[in-house]
Amino acid sequence: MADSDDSDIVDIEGLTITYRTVYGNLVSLNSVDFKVKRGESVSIVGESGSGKSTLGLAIVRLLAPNASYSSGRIMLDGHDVTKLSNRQVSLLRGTTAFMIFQDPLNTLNPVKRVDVQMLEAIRSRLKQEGQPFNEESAYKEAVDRLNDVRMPDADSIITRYPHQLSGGQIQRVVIAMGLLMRPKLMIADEPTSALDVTVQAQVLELLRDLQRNYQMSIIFITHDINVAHSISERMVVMYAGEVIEASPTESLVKNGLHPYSQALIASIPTISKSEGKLTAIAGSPPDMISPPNGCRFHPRCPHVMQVCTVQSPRTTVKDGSEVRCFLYG
Amino acid sequence: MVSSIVLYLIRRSINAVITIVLLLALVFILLHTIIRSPEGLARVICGNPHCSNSAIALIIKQNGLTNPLWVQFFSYINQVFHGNLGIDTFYRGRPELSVIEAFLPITLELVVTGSALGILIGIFTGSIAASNRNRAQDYGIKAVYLTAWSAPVFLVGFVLQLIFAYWLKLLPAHGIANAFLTPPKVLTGAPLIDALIDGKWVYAYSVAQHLVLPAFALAVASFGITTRLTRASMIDALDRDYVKLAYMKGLSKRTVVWGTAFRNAVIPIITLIALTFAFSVGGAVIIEDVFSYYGMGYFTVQAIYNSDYPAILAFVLIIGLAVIIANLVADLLYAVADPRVRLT
Amino acid sequence: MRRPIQATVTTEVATGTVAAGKGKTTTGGWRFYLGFFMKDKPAFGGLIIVAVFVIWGALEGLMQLLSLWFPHGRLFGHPYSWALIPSNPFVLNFSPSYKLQPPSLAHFPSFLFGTNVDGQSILARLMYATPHDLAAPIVVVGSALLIGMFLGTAAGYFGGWTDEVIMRLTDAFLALPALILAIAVGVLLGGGFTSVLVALMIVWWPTYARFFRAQALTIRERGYVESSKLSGSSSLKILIKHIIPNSIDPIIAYVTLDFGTVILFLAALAFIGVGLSLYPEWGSESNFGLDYFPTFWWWSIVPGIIIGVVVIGFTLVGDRLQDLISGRMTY
Amino acid sequence: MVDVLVKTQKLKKYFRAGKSGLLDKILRQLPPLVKAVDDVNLEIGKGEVVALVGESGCGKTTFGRLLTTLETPTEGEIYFDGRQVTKSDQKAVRRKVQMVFQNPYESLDPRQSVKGIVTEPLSKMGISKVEKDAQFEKVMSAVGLDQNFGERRPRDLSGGQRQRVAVARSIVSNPEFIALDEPTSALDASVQSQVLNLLVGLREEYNFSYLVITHNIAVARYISDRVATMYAGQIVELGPTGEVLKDPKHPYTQALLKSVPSLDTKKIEPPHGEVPSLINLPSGCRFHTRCPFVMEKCKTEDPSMRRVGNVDVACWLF
Repeated sequence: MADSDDSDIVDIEGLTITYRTVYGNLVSLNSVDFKVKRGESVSIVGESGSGKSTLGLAIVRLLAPNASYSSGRIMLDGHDVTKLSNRQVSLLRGTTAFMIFQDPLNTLNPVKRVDVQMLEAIRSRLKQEGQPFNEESAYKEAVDRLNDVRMPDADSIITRYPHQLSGGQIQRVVIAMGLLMRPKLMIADEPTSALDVTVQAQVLELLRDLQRNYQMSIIFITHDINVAHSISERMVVMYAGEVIEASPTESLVKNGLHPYSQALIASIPTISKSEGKLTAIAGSPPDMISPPNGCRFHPRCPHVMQVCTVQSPRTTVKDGSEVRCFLYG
Repeated sequence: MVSSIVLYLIRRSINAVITIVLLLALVFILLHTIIRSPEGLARVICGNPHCSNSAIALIIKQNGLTNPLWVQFFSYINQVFHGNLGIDTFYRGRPELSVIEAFLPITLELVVTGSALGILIGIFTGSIAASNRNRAQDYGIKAVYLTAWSAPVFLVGFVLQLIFAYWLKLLPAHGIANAFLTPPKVLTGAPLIDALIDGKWVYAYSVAQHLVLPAFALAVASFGITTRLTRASMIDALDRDYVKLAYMKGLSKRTVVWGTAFRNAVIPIITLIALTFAFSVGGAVIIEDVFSYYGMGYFTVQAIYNSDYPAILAFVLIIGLAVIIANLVADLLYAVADPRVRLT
Repeated sequence: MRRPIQATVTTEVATGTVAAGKGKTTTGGWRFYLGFFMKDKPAFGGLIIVAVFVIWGALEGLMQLLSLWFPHGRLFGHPYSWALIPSNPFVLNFSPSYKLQPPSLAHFPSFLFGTNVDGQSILARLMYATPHDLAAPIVVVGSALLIGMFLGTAAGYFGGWTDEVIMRLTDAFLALPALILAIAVGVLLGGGFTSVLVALMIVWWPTYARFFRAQALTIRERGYVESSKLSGSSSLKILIKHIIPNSIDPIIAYVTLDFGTVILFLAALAFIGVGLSLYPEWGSESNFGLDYFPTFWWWSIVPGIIIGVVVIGFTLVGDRLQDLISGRMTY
Repeated sequence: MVDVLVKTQKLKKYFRAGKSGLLDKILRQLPPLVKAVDDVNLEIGKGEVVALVGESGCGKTTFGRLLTTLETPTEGEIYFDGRQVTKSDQKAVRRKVQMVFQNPYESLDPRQSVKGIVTEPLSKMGISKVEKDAQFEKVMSAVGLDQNFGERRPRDLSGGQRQRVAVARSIVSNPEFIALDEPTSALDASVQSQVLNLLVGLREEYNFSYLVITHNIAVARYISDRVATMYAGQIVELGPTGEVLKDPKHPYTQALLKSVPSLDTKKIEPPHGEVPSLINLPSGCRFHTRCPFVMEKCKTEDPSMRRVGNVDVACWLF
C-alpha cells in the first residue's frame, strides 16, 4: 500500500448499493466513482432520491439494514470499508471519518446532557488511542472545542439537555463533538437545511474556517447548489444514483458540462438575476425502482440523442472535469 | 408561585377523583337501569334470595331506595368516601372493606411479581429482537411473543400446571402455601412479605414455591405486550440520527444499543407499566381461579357465582383506585426518566 | 415553517422504511397490498386460519339459524344445527367407552379432541360454539368502532368543552382493567351471551374514541381540511368527507388484532362463569374441564389451544397489516 | 395606483403556548403568550404579488392564515375589497380567497381523486356538472396537467405534480386572492422552477393577487412586485422588490441578504445570534440584540414604520 498520506482520503470505485424494498430492489447507487483528496472540501449535490445521502452513509458503513453493498469498493484512509469487521469499522468511525446529520432535533441523544455526550466521544477516542481518560481535562477539552465552534456561553450550554438548545446550537455541539474525535474527514449530510438562513450562514462560515484550521477533508451533502458553491472547492453532481459530473466548483457553476448540471443552475432563481423566465427542467426525477434505460437523464435532456436511450455513457475527463455524457465522447 | 410538582399532583388528584366519581356513576346508573324497583334493589343489597318482606322494607327505608335517583347517588358517593362499601353477604355480614383488606394484598403480591417479571423479560427480549431486526433472533422471539400474546391466560396456567406440577412434580399446583404450616402474623396481608418479616422461613419458602407458577403464568401474558412494544420502540430509537451519531463516536454496537438506544426506547415503555398492571389484575382473576390462589380474583369469582353485587361493586372500585395510582406512579417515573417532560 | 421534506424522502429511502411512492411502479391498490401480504409466510398462515374460522363460523351460524326457523328440518338425517358436525354436541352418553375418552382416531373424527364427562365429542361442541365466537368480535369491535369514531372524531375536531367531557368519560372507563369492568357489567346485566356482548361493547369503545381523537387532531391540521374550510364546507361535511375516511386506514390493523382480543375476552369471561348458558362456549368448555384436570387434561386444554390458534391467526394477519399501514415495510 | 384588495390594520394574533385547564385559570398559571403576529399593517393591491420573507417562527405563516380567515385575529382589522372582515361575513370572504400549502404530500386528501380534489371548491357554488367539468378541464390545462390525471390519486403523483394539483384547486373557483405558504420549498430544485414559472404565468393570465410566504429570498425576488421582511412577528421593511433587495434599508434585511449563499459570491456575512422566540421578545426594537448599528434608543423604544423613498422601514436609523 502506498504511503497513506499521499493517497486520497476517500477513494470509491464502482460502488453499487441496493435497497430491498417492498416495491422491489432499489439501486440507490449505480457504479459510483468518487474521490476526495486530503484537506479538500467536496460537495455532493443532488435532488431527493439521487443517492447522495446513501453515499455519505456508505462511507462510514451506517446504511439501513435492508441495504447491501452489491459491488465496488470504498477505500477510507487506505482501508476497504466494505470488507472490514464491525470492530475494525468502529475504529475508523470518529477518528478517521465523522458524520454530521440533517435534523438537529434528532441528532443528539435527548436523555443525556450535552457534557455527558461529549465526554463519551473523548473517552472513546482515548480508548482507541490507548490513553487514560481524565474527567477534568476531558471536560476542559470539551468546553474548548465548544468555544472553537464559537458557541456563545459554552460553560452553561454544556450542562444542558439537547431539548433546551436551538437547532443552530445543536449543530454546533455536534460539530464540536466531531472536533473532539479529531477526524481526518468530516461528512456533513445537509447539516444546515433545517436551519434558518442567518444561522445556516453562521454554520457554513464555521465549517469553512474549521476545514482550513484543522486540515480536514469535508464532504458536504446538500440539495442546495448555492450552499454547495459557498462551501466547497469541488462539486459532485448526482442524478438518479449516478455521479454525472465532478468538477471544480467555479467551473461547474460557470460552465457546467452535463446538460443536467447546466439546467439545474439555470433553473435556480437568484437574487441578482430577476428578469425573464426561469429555464425549468421538464419532467420529474425518475422512479428509482425502474429507472430509464441508457442515460438516466435522457427523458428530460434537451440534447438527447439516439445512443442516450440505449447505452449508459461512461465517464470522460475534459478540462479537469469528469462528466458522464455522450456529448463529450 | 406554587411549585410545578405540587400543582401537578393537585391536578392529578382532582382528575383521579373526577374519574372515580364518573366510574361510580357508571356502575350506579347500570345497577339502576337493570333493577328499577326499590324492592329489587333491596333484594340485591340483602343478597339472600329468601329475604323476608319485613327485612326488605327495612332495607328500603335504611338505604332511602325510594328517594330520587340523584339523592341516592350522592348518598352512595358519600358512603364510599367514608370508606363504607357495603356489607358482604357471602362473608356473613362483614363490611366489604375488611373482606377486601384480607384478599387484596395477596393479589397485589401476585400481580406485582407477575407483571414485573413479564415486563423485565419483555424489555430484554424486545430490545434483542429490535437490535437484530429481520435476523434469526428476531424471528425466534417474534414466534414466542406472538404465541404468548395470543394464548388465553387459563391455557397458559393449565399448561404450566401440567408440566411443572403434575408431570415434573417440581412445584405445587394449588393454593398459597402449605396448609399444614402455621401462617405468620398478619401485618401487610401479603403472605410472602409477612412471612419474611415474621422470620418464618419455611413458610416463606412454601409461599414462594406456590407463587412461582401463577406469577409466571401472569408474566407470560404481560411479556407478550411488553416485547412487542419494546421492539417497536427500540426499532424507532435505532433508526434515529443520535444512534448514528453514537456510532460515529467510534462506540461498539453493544454500547450503542444498550447505552444510547435502550434508554430512549424504554421511556415510552414506562407508561406501559400501569397498563400491564391493569391487564395483569384482570388476568389474576383467571389465574387465581386456575391455581386456587385465594386472592381478590378468587373472591370475585365466588361473588359472581353467588350473585353478590355489593362485593363486585366494591371490587370494581378498589381496582379502579389501584390502577389510577399505578398510572400516577408511571407518569411520575416517566417524568424522572425523560428530561424533556415537564409536569403540567 | 421548517423545511425538512426535501430530504425526508431521501432519509426514508436511506433508512429503508419506504421508498417514496414515485412513478407508476410503486402505486398502492389492493393487488400490490395482496402481493406484499403474500410475501410473509406466517401472515399467510394466519390468513388461512382466519379464513377457516370465519367461513366455518358463518356456515354453522347459518345452519343454526335454519334449525331455529325450521325446527323439524333435516339434513343428512340430522337437524340443521349439527348436520355438518361429526356428532350431536348435546347427546348424553355415559357408557365408559364414550365418557372422558382421550383424543384418538376412534369414531373418527368425533374423538379427535377427546370426549367430556357426558360422553360428548369436544370437537363437536367446539364446532357448534364457533358462531358465537365469530359473532362476538364482529359485534363488539363493530359497535366500538362506530361509537369511538363518533365521539373521538368529535372530541378531536371540535376540541374545547366537547373534548374535555368526552375525554373525561373515556378516562373513567379506561381507569378499570377492561376484563374487570366487563365482568362487573356482565354480571350486573344478569349473564347470558347478550349481556356479555353488551358488557364488552361498553368496555371496548373508549380505546377507539382515543384513537379517533388522535387521528382527528392530526388530520384537522392537514392542508386539505383547511382548503375544504376555505371552500365553504361545513364542519359536518369535513368530518364525513375528509377526517373520518382518512382516520380509518391506520385502524384496520388494530381492528384485526382486536378481533383476537375480543375472542380472548369472551373466552376468559366464559371461563370464570360470566355469561354462561346451555349453549357451548370455547371458554366455558375449558372451565367445565377444570374439575377433571389434570387426569382428563384434554377437556380443558383443547378448547384453550383452539382459542389460541384462532387468536394467533388474527395476530399474524394484524401484525402484517400494521407493518403495511404504518409504512414499516422493509421487503 | 392599483385598488387595494386586502388591507390589515394593527393586526395581532396571540396564542397560548399550550393547553390550560380550569385549575390553571384559578391559580393564574397560564402558559406564556406567543405573539405570532404583532401589530402588522399591510396592503395588497388587486393583481399585486407581495412576498413575505422571514425566518422560521417569525409569524409569516400565521399572517397568511389570518388573511385567508383560517385564523381569527386577536386584535386589529382585516379589510377585503374595502369591507371589514368580521366573523359573520367570513363565509363571503372565503369564496374569494384560497391558500396553497407547503407540503404537497399532506395537503391533498389521499382518498380523493385528483378531480375530486380540484373541484371541491366548486361544490358550494351551485354550478352544474357540465360547467364543473369544463372548469376542471380549464384549470388542469392552465396548470399544465393532462386531463387523464382526473381519476388518479395523489399517491400516483410526483411532488411537482401534486403541487400543480394544489395550485389547480386554489384557482378553480376564480378567487381574487391566494396565499401561498412556501409553495416550492418541499420540491426538488429542478421541479421548483416549473412551479414558479406556472405561478407567474397564472398571475399574468388571471390577474390574481398573491401573498407569497417564503424563507427563500431568491424566490421572492423572482415572483413578487413588493417584498415585506418580517422579523419576530412584525414587518420591518416593505417596498418594491427590486429596490429593497438592491438597497436594503433595515439592518435585518441587510443581514438576511448577506446570509444567503449564492452562485455570484462565496462571501457570506451572517449576523451573530439567533432569531428570538416569540414568547420572550426583546424590549424596544426586536432586532436590537443582533443589530450591528444598535443605539441606546433601540433597546427601549420600538420604532414605527417610516417612509424612506419608496420603502417603509421600521428602524431608528431613519
